[in-house]
Amino acid sequence: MRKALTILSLFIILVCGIFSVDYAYKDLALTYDGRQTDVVDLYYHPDDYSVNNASGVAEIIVKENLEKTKAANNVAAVVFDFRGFDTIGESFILLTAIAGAYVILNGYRKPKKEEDGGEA
Amino acid sequence: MKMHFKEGIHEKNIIVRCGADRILPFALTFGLYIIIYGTVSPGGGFQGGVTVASAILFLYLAYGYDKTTLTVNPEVLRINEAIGASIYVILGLSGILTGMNFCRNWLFDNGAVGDVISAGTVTFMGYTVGYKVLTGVGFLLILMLGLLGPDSSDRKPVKPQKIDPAPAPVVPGKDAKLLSEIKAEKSADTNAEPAADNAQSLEGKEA
Amino acid sequence: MTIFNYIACILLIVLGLYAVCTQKNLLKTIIGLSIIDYGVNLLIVSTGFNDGGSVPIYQMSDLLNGVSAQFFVDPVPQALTLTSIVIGACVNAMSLAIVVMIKKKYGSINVDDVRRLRG
Amino acid sequence: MIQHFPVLAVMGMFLGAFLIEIFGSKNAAVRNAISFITFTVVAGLVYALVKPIIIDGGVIAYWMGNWEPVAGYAIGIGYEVDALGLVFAIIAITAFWISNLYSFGYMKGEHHLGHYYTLFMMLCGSILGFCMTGDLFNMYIMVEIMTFSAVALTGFITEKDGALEAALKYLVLCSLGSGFILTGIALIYLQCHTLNIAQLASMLSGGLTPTTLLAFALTVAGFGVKSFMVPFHTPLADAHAVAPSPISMVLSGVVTKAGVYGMIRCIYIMFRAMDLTQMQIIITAFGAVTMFVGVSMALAQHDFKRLLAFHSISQVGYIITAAGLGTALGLTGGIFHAMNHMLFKGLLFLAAGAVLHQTGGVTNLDKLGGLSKRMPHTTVCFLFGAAAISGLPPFNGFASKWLIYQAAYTKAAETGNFYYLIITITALVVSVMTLASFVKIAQAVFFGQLSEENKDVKEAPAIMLVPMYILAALCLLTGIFYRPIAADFILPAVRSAVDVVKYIDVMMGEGYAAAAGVYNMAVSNVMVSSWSPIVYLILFVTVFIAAFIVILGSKSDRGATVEVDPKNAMKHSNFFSGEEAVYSHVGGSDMLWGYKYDFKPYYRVMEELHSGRVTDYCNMVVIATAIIVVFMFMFMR
Repeated sequence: MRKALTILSLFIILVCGIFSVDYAYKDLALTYDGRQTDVVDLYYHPDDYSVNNASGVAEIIVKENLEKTKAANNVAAVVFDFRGFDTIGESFILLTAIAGAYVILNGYRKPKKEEDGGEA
Repeated sequence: MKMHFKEGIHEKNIIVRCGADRILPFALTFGLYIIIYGTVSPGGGFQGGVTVASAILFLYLAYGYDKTTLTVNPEVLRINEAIGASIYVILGLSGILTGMNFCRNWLFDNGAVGDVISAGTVTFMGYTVGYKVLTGVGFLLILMLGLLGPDSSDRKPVKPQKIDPAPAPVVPGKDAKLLSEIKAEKSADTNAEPAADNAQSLEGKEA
Repeated sequence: MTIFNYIACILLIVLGLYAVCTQKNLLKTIIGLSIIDYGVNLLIVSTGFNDGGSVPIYQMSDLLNGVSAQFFVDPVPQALTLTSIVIGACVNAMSLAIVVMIKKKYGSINVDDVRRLRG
Repeated sequence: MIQHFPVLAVMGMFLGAFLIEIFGSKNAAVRNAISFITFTVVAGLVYALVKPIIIDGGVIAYWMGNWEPVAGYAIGIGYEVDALGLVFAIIAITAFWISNLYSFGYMKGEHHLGHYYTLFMMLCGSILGFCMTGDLFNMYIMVEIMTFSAVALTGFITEKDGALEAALKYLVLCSLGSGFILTGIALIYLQCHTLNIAQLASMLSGGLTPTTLLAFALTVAGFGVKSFMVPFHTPLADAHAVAPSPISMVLSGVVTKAGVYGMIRCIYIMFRAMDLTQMQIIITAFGAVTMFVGVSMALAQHDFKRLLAFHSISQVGYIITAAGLGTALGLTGGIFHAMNHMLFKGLLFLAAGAVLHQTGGVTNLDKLGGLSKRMPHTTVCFLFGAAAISGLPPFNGFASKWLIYQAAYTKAAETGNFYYLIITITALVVSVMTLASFVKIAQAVFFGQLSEENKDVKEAPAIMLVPMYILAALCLLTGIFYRPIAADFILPAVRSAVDVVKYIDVMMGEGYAAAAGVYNMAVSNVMVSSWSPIVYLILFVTVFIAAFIVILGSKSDRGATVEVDPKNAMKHSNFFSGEEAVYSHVGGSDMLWGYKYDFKPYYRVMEELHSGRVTDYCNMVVIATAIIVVFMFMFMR
């Protein structure tokens, strides 16, 4: 009974998911359609490209990155500057997880020299 | 299902040790390169940090757990991770100190595009994250490697570990007693370990 | 081509849910969680895909020669994926730590044995 | 300067956590000083925001790194603190401040205490950040920090039986929830190409496409997992039973509220779906089921803290129901109840922790009893909390529950829908059952017979009593002055939850919402809490039923014939004939056994559902998610 319900639910999620991503693929615009933006041209003539009719966040970021952050790597610019606050949170997650693992494992195993090493 | 985490590394193998010796400098250099050139090429703090931290794995494979922990003090790693995180926060706060908002890239105008430090705080944040991740992941690796058993050179006979079997599932019968009541009775004994005694002994351990 | 990407994402997510829901071994439960995570990561990366785009990095050789007519793919989902990957690794680290300790304490990692709290 | 306060509060909390990690792992005094100073400073920063935001009705928009919107797109991460977020942040920081004070006494002598405070402060900082952020992905990150630190703190005392198991269940279920939320975020980005909540609110207004429908369903399910509504509630009950008491307090008082806050933010502001009848029905249905299942499971429990855990699930059900009604009055009741629940449930958990701490780890109700003679202060505090949670008049629980009943009843009267009447009656019945359950606890723990082992239990130390008395005083004060608090503190939050246009305009620039064609929801604006006689009558009947059940329960206990074991017959006989009286402890937890006997089929099903297996719980999550998805796809298109 429970198993059948679970399989049914998974099937429902699968069907609904495929339905919605199918819609997304067919009917939605690309999140960033860069075909009008030749990046070398953008590098030399940034003023030719206006951001006023942007179709998304990414277009503005790509067009404004060079003047505003001067980072050649757009992903690094997004990670550390445009969305730098997320990266702060991300590194905090790492610290939290490590502290949590430390607590749960009851500390790391001491090397043999200190004699009482024992259980981890 | 059998789990082998009672057995540690066999450290006698000279091929592994020589290989690790040769690969280790390259791994470190490559990781540091990924961190340092994060703003101009693929990569960045996280990726490079993890690559550098993999040095711990090489050390472990070649020399075993004890020598690894003697080489790289886990306590130092743990504290340095928090220091790295603090530096990141302070870099963010420096934006406020210069009169802008938090996380402001107030240094961005120093150099041409393509220079390593052209991107201002982006670069330094990348380095900080790299530092934080290499210490953090290194510490995590030591933490996890510590679960493996003692190294093969000085392995003692492993005592059979005491297994505390879980209570068998109880099928509710016809009597009025609910499952939770039975459970409560069973867990009552295990629940009642005195916290005070525990605390005393643990206090000693901490200090 | 990316429609297969999207469908694969949903399939991976559902597969992970299936593993979490049916597997009795706690390690397999964690593997299921990881599979869900990979599915979501694939979904996010596919979001920014654009046929023919290059990596969103200014390549110095191209810039100095000033020739190539290339365009970037969306950099934002890549940044999000980086974050998401780290989170997935953290989930793995913590859950594996817990499972190791459960194995030590309970002597088993079968879900039927790890059920002292119930009712 | 004031606009920096939110980010300074969050980052100050994290910085304090790192300082403890660096300096405080050895020295207890340094550790306690750092944590106390950090919590006090951050609380000051948060309270300083009350003046500009709640009293003056402003909204602080703060762009990280000065990345202000370009061409109508929010390219950076923004903090947006409106009254709704600030009220939840104040709830959080108050609970954490008190819990931190209590931890000094309670956690003394545990090992790895440096990490305890680090994780504790990470939890606090993440919840503050969660309440103040205006960015969807940042919200997800904060949820993740919250999950990890909560998991680690749940399993903190690893020696305790079942701690690791509870932590694992918590982690697995919450990771599923996070996965749902992240999938929803990816789908929303696919549709809208942005991640700012204010901008999404303006973009999602023009009806839902299949993509955003799935995203909506998954986000609601994900935040449902985070708020532990039934059927996602199972890990919470386990976690409370094994976590240290200060952690139980913040888990039930703040972490579940964070989930509710995420849900309100998502439904009211981001998708603006709360004026749809279908949405109201599904949310109130989940809320009502949560209320009922929580309290009925609580009646059958034998563990002090596990019982309280089921009560906190039940009270979260109240909040979800109230928020799901979609009226201003309902939301007022819901947020007010969220605040009150933090106060009284925190008080109850702290009292339970004091009992646990002083008796050496006993939480089984059968083993306790008669502690009022030994721990009078704890007993007084507990009775305050019990009266508040059961909704007795001078306390705060009464005020907020009253608002919720009234909102549900008004909704039923307005729409003429029989369904809302059922919701009202469920809420009343649940309140009665709550009272019955607390009579049972009071009898089993504080009154009744003092057991042999607890003969020389002492009163809890002052450092633990002070937080309890603070909370007890707050319970009484918010109950007496409920009207100004509801009108001046909660009502601005409700207004900001309903006023989407202002939320968008502050963040994205004046006139943005009008350009996008966003209007405010049609939410009925009945705000005056009047004393309707019919509702009063219902309350009277309820109290009568409560008294009846209590009397019945206690009578049946006393009048039951006991099968006497021949070996022990001596001590039950009237004449001891020179024999010394043998001590036998009478457990107090079976006071309601008659009720349980009558509802045996129901409890058998519940036992099946709460089987303790992770897989079964995951099945429940998946099935409930599928129900939400199907509901959305069928009725919301």
